[in-house]
This record gives sequence, C-alpha cells and structure tokens, in this order.
Amino acid sequence: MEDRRIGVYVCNCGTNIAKVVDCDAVSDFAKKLPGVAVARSYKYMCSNPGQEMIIQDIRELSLDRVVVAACSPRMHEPTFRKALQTAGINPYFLEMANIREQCSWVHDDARAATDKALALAHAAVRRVVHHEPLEKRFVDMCPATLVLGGGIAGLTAALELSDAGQPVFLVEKDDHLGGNLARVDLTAPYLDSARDMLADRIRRVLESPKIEVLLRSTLQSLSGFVGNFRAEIRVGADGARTVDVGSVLVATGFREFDARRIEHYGYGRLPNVVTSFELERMLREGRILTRGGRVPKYFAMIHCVGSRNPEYHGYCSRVCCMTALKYGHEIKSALPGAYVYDLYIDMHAFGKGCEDFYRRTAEMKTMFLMYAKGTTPEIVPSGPDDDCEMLIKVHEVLSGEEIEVPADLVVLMVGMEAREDAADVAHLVSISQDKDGWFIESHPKLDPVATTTEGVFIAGTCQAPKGIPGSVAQAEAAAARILGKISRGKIEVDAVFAEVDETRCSGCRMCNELCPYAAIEYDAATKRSRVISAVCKACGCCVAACPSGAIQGRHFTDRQIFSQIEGVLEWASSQG
Amino acid sequence: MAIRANPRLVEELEHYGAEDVAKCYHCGNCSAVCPFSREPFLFPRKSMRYLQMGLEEKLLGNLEPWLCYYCGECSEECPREAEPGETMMSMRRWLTSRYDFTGISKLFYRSWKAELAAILLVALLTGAGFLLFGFRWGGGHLGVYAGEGAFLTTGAVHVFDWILGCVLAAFLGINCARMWWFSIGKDRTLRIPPLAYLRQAFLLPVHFFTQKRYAECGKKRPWAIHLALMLSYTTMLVLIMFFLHAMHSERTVWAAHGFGYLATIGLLGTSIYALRGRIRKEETHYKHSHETDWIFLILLVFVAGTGILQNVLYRVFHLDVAANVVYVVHMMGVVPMLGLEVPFSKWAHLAYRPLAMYFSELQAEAIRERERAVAAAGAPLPA
Amino acid sequence: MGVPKKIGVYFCQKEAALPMPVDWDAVAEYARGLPGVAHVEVRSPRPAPDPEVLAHEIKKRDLKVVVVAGDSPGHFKPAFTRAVALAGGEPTEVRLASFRQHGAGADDGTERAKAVVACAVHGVPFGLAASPRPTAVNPATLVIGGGVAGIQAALEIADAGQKVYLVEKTGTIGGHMAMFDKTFPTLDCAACILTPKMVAVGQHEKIDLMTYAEVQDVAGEPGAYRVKVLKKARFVDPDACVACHACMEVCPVAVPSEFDGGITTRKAIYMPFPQAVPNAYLVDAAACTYILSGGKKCGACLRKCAKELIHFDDRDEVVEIEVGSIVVATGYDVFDARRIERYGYGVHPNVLTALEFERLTNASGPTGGAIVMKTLRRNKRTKQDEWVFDAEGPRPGSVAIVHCVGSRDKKYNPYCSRVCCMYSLKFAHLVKEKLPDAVCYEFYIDMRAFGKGYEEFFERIRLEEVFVVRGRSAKVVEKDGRMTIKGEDILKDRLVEFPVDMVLLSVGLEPACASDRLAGILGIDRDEDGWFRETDYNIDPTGTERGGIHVAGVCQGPKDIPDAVAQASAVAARVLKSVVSGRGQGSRASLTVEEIESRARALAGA
Amino acid sequence: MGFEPRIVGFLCNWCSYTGADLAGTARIHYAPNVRVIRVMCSARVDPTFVVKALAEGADGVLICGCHPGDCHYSEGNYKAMRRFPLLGRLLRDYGIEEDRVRLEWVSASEGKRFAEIVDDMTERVRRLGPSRVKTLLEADRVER
Amino acid sequence: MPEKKLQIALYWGAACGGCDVAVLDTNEFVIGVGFLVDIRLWPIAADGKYRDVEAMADGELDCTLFHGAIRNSENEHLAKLLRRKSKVLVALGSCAHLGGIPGLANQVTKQEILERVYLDNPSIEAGNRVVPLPSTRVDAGELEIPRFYRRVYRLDDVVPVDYYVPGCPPAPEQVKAALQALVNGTLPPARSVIGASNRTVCDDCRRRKEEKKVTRFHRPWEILQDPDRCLMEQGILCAGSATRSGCGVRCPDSGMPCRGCYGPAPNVIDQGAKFVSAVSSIVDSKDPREIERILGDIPDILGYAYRFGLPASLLQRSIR
Repeated sequence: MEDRRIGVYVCNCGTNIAKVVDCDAVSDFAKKLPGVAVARSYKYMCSNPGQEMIIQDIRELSLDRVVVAACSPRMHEPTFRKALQTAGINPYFLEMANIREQCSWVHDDARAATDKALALAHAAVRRVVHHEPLEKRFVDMCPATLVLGGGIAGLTAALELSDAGQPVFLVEKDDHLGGNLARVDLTAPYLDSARDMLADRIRRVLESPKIEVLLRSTLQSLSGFVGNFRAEIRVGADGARTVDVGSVLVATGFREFDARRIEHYGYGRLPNVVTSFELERMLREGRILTRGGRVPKYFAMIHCVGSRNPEYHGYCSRVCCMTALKYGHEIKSALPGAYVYDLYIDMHAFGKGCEDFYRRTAEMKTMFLMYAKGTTPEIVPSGPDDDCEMLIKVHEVLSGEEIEVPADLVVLMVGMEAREDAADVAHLVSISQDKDGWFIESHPKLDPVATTTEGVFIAGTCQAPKGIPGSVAQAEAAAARILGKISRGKIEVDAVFAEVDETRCSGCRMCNELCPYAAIEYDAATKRSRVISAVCKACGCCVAACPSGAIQGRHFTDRQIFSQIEGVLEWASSQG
Repeated sequence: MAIRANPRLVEELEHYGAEDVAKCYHCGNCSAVCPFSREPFLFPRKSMRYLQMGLEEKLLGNLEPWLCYYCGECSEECPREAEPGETMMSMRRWLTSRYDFTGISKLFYRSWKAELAAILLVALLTGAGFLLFGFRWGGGHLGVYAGEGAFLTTGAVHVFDWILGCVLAAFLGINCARMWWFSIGKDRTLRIPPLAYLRQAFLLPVHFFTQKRYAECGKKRPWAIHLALMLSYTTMLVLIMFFLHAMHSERTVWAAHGFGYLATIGLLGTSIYALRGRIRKEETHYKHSHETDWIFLILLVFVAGTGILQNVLYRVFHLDVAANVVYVVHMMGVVPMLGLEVPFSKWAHLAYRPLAMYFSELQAEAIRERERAVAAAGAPLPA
Repeated sequence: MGVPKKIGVYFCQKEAALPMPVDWDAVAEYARGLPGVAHVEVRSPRPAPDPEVLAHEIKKRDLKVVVVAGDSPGHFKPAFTRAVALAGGEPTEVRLASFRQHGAGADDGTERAKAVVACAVHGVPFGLAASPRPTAVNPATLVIGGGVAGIQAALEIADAGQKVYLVEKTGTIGGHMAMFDKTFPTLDCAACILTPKMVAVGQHEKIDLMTYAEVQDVAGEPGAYRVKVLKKARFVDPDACVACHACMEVCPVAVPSEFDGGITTRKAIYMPFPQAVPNAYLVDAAACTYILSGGKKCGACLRKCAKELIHFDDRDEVVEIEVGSIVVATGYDVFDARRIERYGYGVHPNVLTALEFERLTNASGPTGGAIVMKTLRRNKRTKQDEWVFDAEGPRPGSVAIVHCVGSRDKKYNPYCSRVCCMYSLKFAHLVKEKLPDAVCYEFYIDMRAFGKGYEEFFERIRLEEVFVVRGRSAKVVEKDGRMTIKGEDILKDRLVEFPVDMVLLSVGLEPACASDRLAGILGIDRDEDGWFRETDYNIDPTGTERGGIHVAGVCQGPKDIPDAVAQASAVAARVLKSVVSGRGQGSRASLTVEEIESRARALAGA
Repeated sequence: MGFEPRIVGFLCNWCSYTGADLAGTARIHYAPNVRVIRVMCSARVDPTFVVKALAEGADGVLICGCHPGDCHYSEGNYKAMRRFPLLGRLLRDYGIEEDRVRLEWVSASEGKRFAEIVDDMTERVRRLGPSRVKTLLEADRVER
Repeated sequence: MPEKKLQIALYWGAACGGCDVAVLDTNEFVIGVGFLVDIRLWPIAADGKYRDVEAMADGELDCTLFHGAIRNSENEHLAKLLRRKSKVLVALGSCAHLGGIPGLANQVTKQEILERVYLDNPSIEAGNRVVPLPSTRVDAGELEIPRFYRRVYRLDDVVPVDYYVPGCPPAPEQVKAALQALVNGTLPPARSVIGASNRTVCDDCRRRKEEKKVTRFHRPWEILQDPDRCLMEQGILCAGSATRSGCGVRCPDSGMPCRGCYGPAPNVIDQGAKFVSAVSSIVDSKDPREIERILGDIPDILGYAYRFGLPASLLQRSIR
C-alpha cells in the first residue's frame, strides 16, 4: 500500500474555489502525505489542459491513483474517469474531494474552509489507496421473452417484440386469447369496436412466426436472472415445456369484483340485478331483457361496486365510470324509450374525450344520482302499482333528498381486483404485491413497468386498474425496455456492485429479504447466499447488514470508508 | 319517506323551454354567482337538481324560480352551458301552468299554435263584439270617435273593462291561492303566524312597483327596462281603469294624456327593445326565446302601437273613422292580451313575482324560526 | 368463397357529429359496388334508428350482415345489434366502419372512408388490412421536447444503443416536472427522481442534446426525415462553462424567472435553475442590455467571466440532421388564470396559480419552501412598490384551493386536465404539513383520484382536516378588507364565504402554444382540443398517421407523470422496434383504397 | 479560538449529497464543521461507521438520506431508519450524548434544509463540548 | 516423543475459572498431556509461586495459556511476566481474547464498582464502610494489594499475543486441538485465532433458516419455540449470525440463543455494531413508532451486543 503513487490535483475553478480555499496550501499539504507522488494546484482541472496535465503525469510519473479536489463528483467524476482511462489506468483509481459545492461555495471563513478542504483531500488520499481496479462486465442476454397473459397488454407486448424480430412465448391460462377485453363489445369514450381491435391483434399474434402461443398453460417455476431465465411451463393438462428467456413480462390482468360479497345489493338473489359484464353480454347479443323476459324500461347503474369502499377495496377501479356512461349511450341506442340512471360517487371522466362523453351522456338525459362515499344505495321491491321490477332508494347528496327511483334492471359496476393467483405469480417471478394485491412497479413515477427484479416487467391491469390505452402504453413501454436490452446483445453490469465472499458466508440469510431488487439468491444446497451482480444496484444495504462481514460492496468497501473516516478526522485532530 | 324520482319531468320541461338542464353537473357555480341567491333559498342549482330528478312535488312548492330575475350571470358562468337562467325561466312557465287550475296555461305553453289560435279566436270575437256593439247596440257612429255619439261609448267600454278585469282577477286570484297552497299551505312543517302575513304585506306593493330585488343584479339596465315596462303598463292600467273618461274626452287632458303618452312610449320602447334583444341574442337573458315570449311581445307592441295610433289619428289628424277602426283593432289586441296572457301566460308573473317575494319572506321567517326552535331544543342542526 | 352474404350497409350520423370531409354519397355509391352488398342506406340524423323498425327491414331484406358506417357508428351499433337479434340474425354480424377512428378526417377523407367501409364489408379489421408498408429506417431518432416524457424516451432509446437528438426549446431539459416540489401521491421529491435522469441525458454518449433550439422544418419521408433545427445563440459555451455564477452576479438586468413561475426574477445571463442540464449559463438576448444596445452598454459579465466564455458575437445557427423517427413530447402550457376574471388572479396578490405555488412551496424556491403571503415592498431599482414573497413574510392562516380552473368548462377547456385534483390534494397536504394551524379549503366538482394510491391519498387529506367542499368555488372578492372566497357547499346545502389569505388556482393543462405550428411542420393532426391526435385512442395511443412520427406525454392529452413516462417508453418501443428490425412504419396515407380493399379481400379469403 | 466540533457526515448520493451540492450552487452558507463522506444510500451506513468515527475522535456524526418513501433504491432509507434507534440506544449506553449522532432526511431540493441541519447540529455539538471518546481511549492505553 | 518435555504455564487473570475447567474437560487427554509437557504454573491445579516464574529465564516457557481479562495491576504484571518468559502466549477464552464477561464492567466506572461492592451492597453490615486501598498501613508495615484499574483490558491490550482461542469457555475439543497443535508444532502463523472456524455459528447451526422478518422480539422463555427453526426468525435475539463458529453450536442446540462468546467473524471489526445493524435490518416495519416498539423489546442492547467483547469494541468502554 505504501508504494502507491498518487497524484493530487487541486482545482481553483477560476476563483470559485481559490477565492475561499487556499488551493496551494492544499496541494502543498497533499505533497507530504504518504504515497503522494505529485500534487498540483491548477486553474481549471476540468479544462482540456487540466485533464492533459493529469494524463501526462499518470504516464510520466507512473501514477497509479489520482485524487482530484474540485467540484462535486456528481458533476465531473465522469470527466476525470475518462481522463484516467485515456492515460491507461483503471478509471476507478480516481477519488474526488468536493471542495467547491460543499466547501468554497458554502463557507466564507477562508481558514475554516481551507481546513475543511485539507481534511477532505486527506480523506480522499487515504481512500484512494484502497481503490481497486473495477471493470464493467457483461452477461449474455437471451433475446426470447416470456409473456404471461394473453390479454390486450400481453398481446401488444408480444407483437411489439415479435415485430422487432424477437422470439416470444405467450403463456395464456385460458383456452383463447383476448383476456378480459374479449368480453367487451364497444369501448368508451368513442364507442370503437373492441372486437375489431382484438381480432386484429390476435390474428397477427397467431400468424407471427416469432410468437409461440401456449394456451391453457401456466408458469410452474422461474429460475435464473435477467437475460438468463429458465421457465418451466405446464401446458394443458399434462404437457410441460421448459424455455430459456431473457425477460419476463407479467400481464396477467385483473378479475372482476365478486358482487355477491356486497350482500344487500342482492346479486345472485335478486333476478334483475346483474353485473356490468352481464349487461355487456346482453348488449353484445342484442337481447336486453329482464329475467322475466320483459324489455326493461328503467336501468340503474350503481357505480363503485367493490371500489372506493374500505370494506372491500379502497381504491378506484378507474374504468367503471366511463363504462357506465358507455352503457348509458348503448342502452339509449338499443332501447330508445328507456331511462337510465347512474348512481355514482364522483364521476371519473378524466381521459382524452371522456369529459365530452360524460357531457353527451348527460345531454341524453341520463339521470345522475350522487351518493356519498361510505354509503350504498338500497334495492327494495316495488309496490303493486309500480311499473317496474324494483325500486332503488338512495340518499341523493346533490339534492340532499332521500329519493327512490324505479328500476327494471340494476347494473352493478363491479370493480377490478387482483387475480386470485396473483400471489403465486408474484412468488414465482419474485416480485412484490401491494396491500391490494397489485404488483408493485420499480418506481411509481419513473419506472412504472419495471419491477425490483431485474428482467421482470409488469404491464396492464395486474399493476393497477387502468383502461385500454394505459394498458397498451404500459405493454409497449415494457417491450421498449426488453428491446433495449436485447438490442445491446449483452447486459452491461455496472462495475460497482455487492459481492458475497463465499468462503465467509454462513448462510444466515439475514440479507436475503433486504434487497429490494431480489438480487440476493440463497442456494439451499450449499447453504450460501449469492449476489447476482447483474441485478445488484449497489445500494450497499446488504453490505451494512451482513453480520459476518461476508458481503463487500465494490468501490464502497468498509476499508475504503474507514480510511475516509480516519482521513477526515486524523488530519483534523493533528491540526486542531 | 323517500320521494319518487321521475325521469319524465325533464322531458316535459322541454316544452317549457328547459332544453339544457340535463347538462348540469352541479359544480355550484351558478348559485354562488347569483346575486339573488341567499339562504335559505339557494338557486338556481338546487331547482335544477329537482328538475333533473323530476321531483315534481318539490318543484311545485318551490318559489325560487320567482326569486330569479334572469340577469343571466349564472348562464354566462355555467361551464356546461346548462343555461340555469333559462331553466329558471322555464320553471316559471311550468309553475304558471301548474298554478292555473283551468289547464289552459298548460295547453298554451305546450303548444304555441293553441295559444295563437286562442288569441285569434278571442281577437275575432272581440272585434265582432265591438263592431256589433258599435253598429247595433251602442247607437254610435263610426264617424265619431269621442264625445256624444261616439262609436264606442266610454261608459260601455269602461263597464266592459271592469267586467273583464273582475273575471281576470278571479282567475288570477284562484291561481294565486293555489300558489300559496303549494308553497306554504301544504307544508305542515312551516308555521306562519297570521300576524306575519300582515307584517310582511308591504312587500307586495313594494316589489310590484319597484322590482327592487332586480336592482341587486350587477347589470342595472335590464332592471331599468323592466321597471319602465312595468310602470308604463301599470300607469296605463290605472288610466284605463279609472280615468278612461279623461282619456276618451274630446279635448286633450294633459294630466291624463301626458301620462298616457309617456306610458305608451314606455311600453312601445321597452317591448321593441326586448324584441330587438331577442332577435339579436346578445344579452344572455334574450338568448333563448320560448314561442310564448314572441307572442307576448308582439301582442304588446301591437296593443301599444294601436293604442297610440288611434290617439294620433284622432287628436292629430282628426280622422275619427280611422281612429275608431284602429280602436276596435286595438281592442282585438287588448282583450286577448289581458284575457289570455294575464291569467294563463307570461303576464301572470306580475302577480306571482311579488307574491313569491312575500311568500318567500314568510317561508324564510318560518324556517329561521324552526331552526331556532331546533337549536333551542338542543338537537343538532342539520349539517 | 361461397354464396356472397347479403350485406346491408347503413350510414348513420349523429347530429352533433363533427363536420368531416367525407362525401357520404360517394362512399355509399362505392359501397354498393362491393361484393355481397345487398342494401345501402344513408340515414339522416333524425329520427334515431328504431331497432324494431330496423328489425323489420332487415328481415324483409334478409340481410345476414349489417355494416354500420359513419363518423362514430358505435353510437348506433347497439340498435342494430338488437335489430339483428330481433330479426333472428346473428348479432355478431354487425360490423362497424368508423371514419373517425380510422382517420378519415384528413383531406382524403372520402377515400379513407371508402377503404374503411370495404374492410368492414369484408369483415377484416381495418388496422390489419391498412397496415402501412414498411420502410427503410435511419436508426437515429429526434426527440422534440426535454420534459420528463422526452427525457424518458431519449434515454430509453439511447440506452438501447441508438443515436438520439434531443431538441429542447428552453435552456435546459427538465420541463415542468423540474419545477415541482413533491409528486403525488407518494410525495417523493420531483428533483430527486428527475435530476439523475437529466444528468444521465447530459452525459449520455448516444444523446446529442440541443437545448435552446427549435425544430424549424421537417422534410423527407418516414424512415428518412431531414430536420432543420434552429439552435439559438446561447452566447456562453455550455461545454466549458463551470457554472460559477460570477457573470450572473454582476448582471444588472432582472426579468421574471420562467422556472420560478414568475414569482422571482432572474438575470439576463442566467441558468434556468441550479440543476439545469447542461449546467451552464446562457444569455437571454431579449433582455440583455449589451445585446439590445448593440454592444454599447453594460458588458459587465463579459469582463467578469474568468474563463472568457461569453461570446456576444454568437449567432443563431441552423443545423440539419437526418433521422428515421421523430418523437414529439412537447408537453403543455398551463391555463392562463387571468382569463377567468372572477377568480381575481392578477388583481389580488395572493391568488396564485398552481405553478407559482409549486415554486413557493419548493425547498429550492424563493422562500426555501416556506409558505408565505406576498408582501408589499419597494423595489429599490424601479422605485415602485411590488408584491413579493419574502421568507419572513406572514404565513397564511387560511388557504383555499379551487379545482378545475379552466378545465371542464365549455367556455375555456371542455376537457378534464386529469392531474389537478391530485395536485390540489397534494397542495392541501403541503399546506397542512407546513402550517398545521392553517385552515385549508378544497373546492371541487368531482374528486378524480383514480390512480394507484390516489384514493388513499384523498382519504389521508381528509384526515388531515382539510375542508373538502363539493362545489367549485365561484369567485374571489374583497369583503371587509379581506379576500373572501364564495362558493356553494353542495353537500351541506350552504352558500359559503370564507375569508382567506391565499387562493390557489388549480389551473388546467393546455396544448403548448407552439403545437399548432409544430403540427404543421410535422404534418400531424390535432384533435378538437388542440392535442396531437393519436392513430387509435385505444390500441395505438402513441402513433400518428404520419409514419415514423410518434407522440408521447401530455402533448397527446393531459396525463400524470406515470402515464406520461409509460407513454414515452412505449414510444421508445415503437422506435426501437423499427430500428432493430430495420422496418420502419410508413404513412398510412400512402395506401390507396384499391390496395386496402384488395388486401382486405385477400385477408378475408385466407 | 473556541471549540470547533468535528462532525462526520454520511450522505446518500441521490438525495442528500445532491441537496448538499444544491446548497452550494445556491450559495447557502453554513458551518464548516461537517466533513462529508458520500455513500450510495443511507442503508450503506453501517453502525460500525458511526462508532468508528466516534472512536477516531469525531464530535458528532450526521447521517442523511432521502425522505422516507423517496429512496432511490425504493426503501434503503427505511433500513437506515430501523438501525438508528438501536444504534442510538447503544451509544446512549456508552454514555455518548444523543445530540452527537443524528439521522436526517434531506431531499435533493433541500439545500437550505441541509444547511440548517448542519448549522443546528454544529451548534448543539458545540454546546456539548468535545467528545471525550478519543481522549479517554488514549488515556487508557497501556504500554505493552 | 520429543526429547525434552514442553514447558507450559496456565494462568488466569480476571476470570471465572471456566477456561481451566474447559482444559480439564478434555478428560483423559489432559492426562496424556501430562506425559508430554511440564506444567510449570497452573494456579488452579498445582502449587506455584510468582517468584518461581520470575526466576525463569526469558523464553524458558514454551507456551503460556493465559485466560482471563486484565482488571488490575497484578493481572497486568503477570501477563507481562509470562509474556517475557514464554515463547508462545495464547489468549485462552473470551476474557483474554475480548475482555469477556468481566469486560461488561466497562459499562460503569471504577468508582461505581467500588461503591457497589463495598458500600451499597445489601449484604454489607450497616456501618461497615471499608473500601480497600492499594496500600494500607498496618502494624506490620505497608500492606499492598493490586491496583484496581479504571477499566478492563483484553490480554492483547497489555501484551502482544500470539494466538487466540475464543470461547466462554472454549469448547474442550478446540482446547484439545490447540494443545495438540502446540505439542506437534503445527501452529498456524502467529497472531491468528485458533480453535475456531472462519464462518459464523449459523454455518454450523442445524436449525432451518428461511427469510427473516421480525415484528416482535422475545426472551427465550417467553415463547414456545420451534426447535428446528432459526431462533432469530422466531424473534429470539440470537447472536449466532455475528459470532465466529467453533463452539459446536452448544447454545442454539439446547434451545438457547447464541450470546456471541466466540467474538466477531474474521472480517468484522466491531461485533456489537454489526449485530445491531443486522438485527435492526430485519425488523419488518416502515413506521418509526412501530420500529421503536419492536426494538424496544430488546433489553440492554450494549450488554447484548458486547456480552463478551466490550473491551474489544471500537469504543471499548463507557465514557461516563
């Protein structure tokens, strides 16, 4: 260690640093530190001459470590790393001391600032001694993708990938493609044909030579890591397939809320209380009748069935309002003399064209009745003189009145909920679920399709309730991620990651659950944990937690940080 | 007890001009911008709501439409163009038809052809009647307009006026009584002490003659126009009912005629202004016109025009024959206008609106009293 | 094919349908000539089709298949479905031929409509028969707009190893998101999640970042566009500038800061914000004394810059680039609250728009995140009194937040801006967090808390004792010397008048002002509200009729950050797909009716 | 000269270090007593680092991470949050004053907050006086 | 058979004598040892005087097994003396290695100890307030007793140590192995830990390990434990993961958690801090109050974390 040849470069940043920090004092001080071969102070280290100076010194003085005391590493670390690389030494042999943003710009006492700069420079010198050469590595990327779920999201992603020439295995539990959308006839707000858009996609998928569709199939197990997954799939009753894939897209969709759970709506008990999907079928078949075979006159849509109610699901299912409005239009088209009521809480008509659709539904004299969140309308039998099957009683909040409306057909706008097998899927592909059972994305804002498991993506309603455009966009976004990885052929693994020293790991599994990216694998046979470096994001959580010191985080090793601690303090104690 | 909603009412109200009420999504903007809306009468949103839901009973007892003077601010600010102002107007028409026990009003509002036919019929009957009277029974001459031997004697006309007036007052009185019943009488929860009726009675003439509430609107011109029209009309009514002799005298009685001319000019001017407004549709409250509005305005212009024409013909040009003919024609306008418009159509509001001001004050007082009682009893106020 | 089916084609229109450049009679005539068509009927808007009458007709004519054609034929489909069912037919044999959905809004509307009808008659989805011919594709991509959507799309494409030109109008990337304090519903800090992405863009070797630049002209065809980009003079070399602030400190000019929503000022030589990418200064030529005086006055910065990087002789330059795909991510402008006079914006000093409040409450804002009222202060330079934010200023004791300002309103923007409910709730939260004693009112119409975790956030706000008033407030007035907000509390059946110290207007989103021009340059459509039109609302929310040009983010329609990001990534998929496979997507406009019809015929036979 | 505390700061790269940089770009002045060591995430801060710093003579240790829910690594800061109470108790048992070690959340936009925290901490540590750890350890040292 | 028997000494500093018992627990082996070595000093088993040791030539002893910590001047003196006389000095057991249980006294001051033992102790007769002093004047002259130090040291703190055999007490087999290596001359390079593994107790623990998420900590007697499952996962604070193995997993095998007597794993500098880090990492909550509650179940964290090694920790002692 003592024979290190360290170069220390103190940037004046014009006067930005030099105005407050005595840069020459810093370089003079550094010169005397053990291992320091050269120390210089210069006007602009980041400028070309500045970088040239470093490069030249590395070559001529055979420096093997470099410290730059300048601005924040967040600004110029890449610049100087490049300079080291140009000079022919490992770019990670660099350490920066931030004496601008965190020193000269925030202090006006020149002495104190210079002291601080000295301490920081000292720490950097101490640290850089322990820097190790790190290389970016690459792992293979298998171009095939496993898509779970043959609904609109799965179909879209499969098509995007296969159109780009990449193989896809599309696994669908059912015996046909289309998922929940196959049950829908028209879509809100433009009343376009869902059937056409599905027919188009299904046909393309089936005709694509790159897509292998596995119907009546389920994923049995998934092993490996990004770029190198192996999936076992059960096909049909007793077939089995093992496929190697580089990425997995989970697009398993949703299931509808079971309206039976809200007993007082009487679904399953009252003949003319139906779910939205049942009305959808009536409309699609052109047979809109009560159970008794009568053409209904009064339709009541009850919104938020199972949604926005803490007893069932606290969240909004996002599409039901627009679907109910759509039914309003459809009913008036199929039965021009019918009356439609919408019993709603808040009208969620937020998409493109949706507010307009809402307005037009209102213009068609759909009667909107607002009930309060936390309450529910009540369905009661009609009297002998009524010309309807049932009456709905509701505390209507916009008028403040208790009112009743006649109804022949009550339509329960059932919300979406996570599928019953979501937990199994989550476990198989090691992703997490939120409290409602939806799969959790890597970052709600900036990474809505990735998961914390590298190489596993989610799209569509398995992530959260959403409409068709949202599902399609997400599916394509996931395809973009996958294509991005495939198109580079290899997966670049950052040089900085955590690694387990297997000779020291005792398999205590303390770390296993800590990694948000599931980068830590436990091998039951050897009783050792292992960090999949391709998946690791180098946060260092496991490093800090490992009670046996078996995990080390590259470029942020205990050794390096200890030296830094000693560096900032030792100097200070000797000076002050 | 739950009230039954009726999806058909909103369809029915279309006949009365409420075409856009279904568009309302209840943002509450209108009630808040309305210069007249104040507790406990929050309108127009709430009335719109009752209408959307078809709560007929609620609407029938609702005086709020009468508290609205259609200044148009609500409609201007409505984000959905649901035309709350026009909806209130339509509700006034509907209420008029409901107060009217004969059902004639309903017929007129639902069919402008029926109204027009009725007007023509009454006009023809009136014309025929006056001609018969003039030529046969009155003993006058077509060549004499005023004084001795006049074609239509003042006395006879005066008697006719009073008979007509009494008939109209009877109709209107019954309708007003119905209005009271719907809005106050039927509601058992409202306790109004008899004295309160007396105490607040001053509101009737005040609102009748000043429409002072209209003046609370941000824009003053509509109020001024309306006031001019109302005062002109009232002046004319007083002149005709009480000073017909003076009006009819051979010489010009400026004390009467001065007012007469002023009132006629007022009537003509304001109604022409209103007609022009309804054609141009620049002002919000003129944007939507029901057929009955046109009929009424045309009648008004016609009556005022013929009224002044006969005067001018007689007094300026001394053309007695022409004046008499115009007089008959004038009466053919006046009688249907008064006979049909006052009890059964638009003109009824001259009675309903001051009454509504009066009743609503009584209601408000009773509501406040009830709330005070509830508060005193310690029960929580409705949130 | 066997015996041709008896097909009936019904042209139906709604009264309110938009005027479309379609000659219906010509299309009807064309439909008559299609195989199997037994009956063609152009229906007038009124009366609406009566299923029972239709059933009778269908039975009489023995139609086996019904094609409903028109702008939005879905509106009539249930009637026809029921009619066919009543007539004993197969309800699945009712097909739609939607002109609007399939882009018959362009100049060749009639031709497109014919093709749409032909596909429906053949029973082939239009998208299948009319998929554009693939083109060769230049692997480079142009991304227009450096907001979060543009950044995401650029990174996504560049990370896959493809060249990207990112053109941004202002001096830095970051867009609106960089201005935000927290993002709903997780309340994570916008800068924390955005700046790493911005830095990544700035440092990406595959991204050619052109800030302070505008697209001037686009020529060529899908897969091979030639784009002229106007690079406005920055007057400071962004690569060499070390962001030392020395120049800014001496600049005597102060103009409203765009980044701070106008609530603070910046200099004529400025960096939009401290984390700007590129992290360098630029000169606002419209404000700089030196430039305006032709070099006769000032020049203080010139003398101050130790690196001598300020070059006032810089000129705008036009560069031409060649790209295969273009991603449009130009974002939005916010609604100008001055347009609604009754809210008193611009009259009452403490009526703020959402963006202003974002900056006020931002830790990097003028008050360090303290929520204060504006106070009157004399400007030493102009000798005038000004309303300014001062970190030590008085804290508002009551704040009202008004939803839907400019949105859901036929007079302004009829559409829902989609994000305001949530950001308003966020504001309420921030107010309660920073000023626990402050009274906070929210005036809303519908609480559109529809996304993941949104409803829970709304519940949380309620627990924080924010007064949530259902009823959009009507106006802000001065009453007894205090600002007062008036509205109807619908659920409580009261007219309310709250004296408030501060009013926040939740202004909606509007298409960016230049989007009209850009649509012209790019040859893409805008919808009636001004947003760029996508190929298909549902299944192609990012494509445009012009092949190789994609839309992402809010410029296609209001959306929140997750949706904008997802869409931006989706666009990247489209671009990467074409680059990886070498097959770009051509314009659909290049297909003729005959071609589509023959393809549909072939597909139907297959 | 009075006592100038020596404080070691462990700042997470994504929020707090960026926030500290922002304080710089915004020229927000604060006490020069904190010497920053950058870590990728507050979860990397091993309690050992804290005791090491104290043993080496630090008068205070400041740990800063992203606000809860904001972590660049989803939930690293929660791990820091979990470790802190137990570490605090450990230090208390050692007799080290509570104010010497602090865990704070600083976002990338909170340059001002960072400055305030540093000032406040410096002031509190200044009031506590120099840490006795190192002096005592040195005094205890036995000649071998 | 070597020509000359090995000369060894066994000595105890501040210790309980358990390590001696551990030596004896090697059973018949220790008798065999007797044939191979001369035990020159072993206070617990044989008579011997300090002056005999002082009389030895430097390096005369081949090896000294020193157990016990350094608490007073006598301990230090003998440690230094034996160091001088021995070729090889072995720190036997936790006390010599890390400070051991006596090291827990570093939580309090010398003053507090004296007060507690001699003044505040309930077993002390009322009025008896005698505190020993290093030197007392009696009729016979100046009476000296060893000086009581401010704190406890490890052996290593006062003399350079060649080998460390951890454990409280060291497992007899490990003692046996160490003695055997000594006799056979197969000792590893100096300054290393012998008689222990390079991994932690978990490596040898037979209990099933799964994923760790703890919402409540229990004392061992508070719950009915699953005998096959990791104690930590059951909420029993077990230091096994942070402790060198070699003990034979005696505690967890008998249903008690590991207390950490073998000291930190080779790469770990501060056993207690690492343990705190690991334990708190697996607390399953994101709510500060909840976290406090869960961790609140752990009593006396300093005692737990450094039960056998407080003087070996980075901070070594309480600064009160």
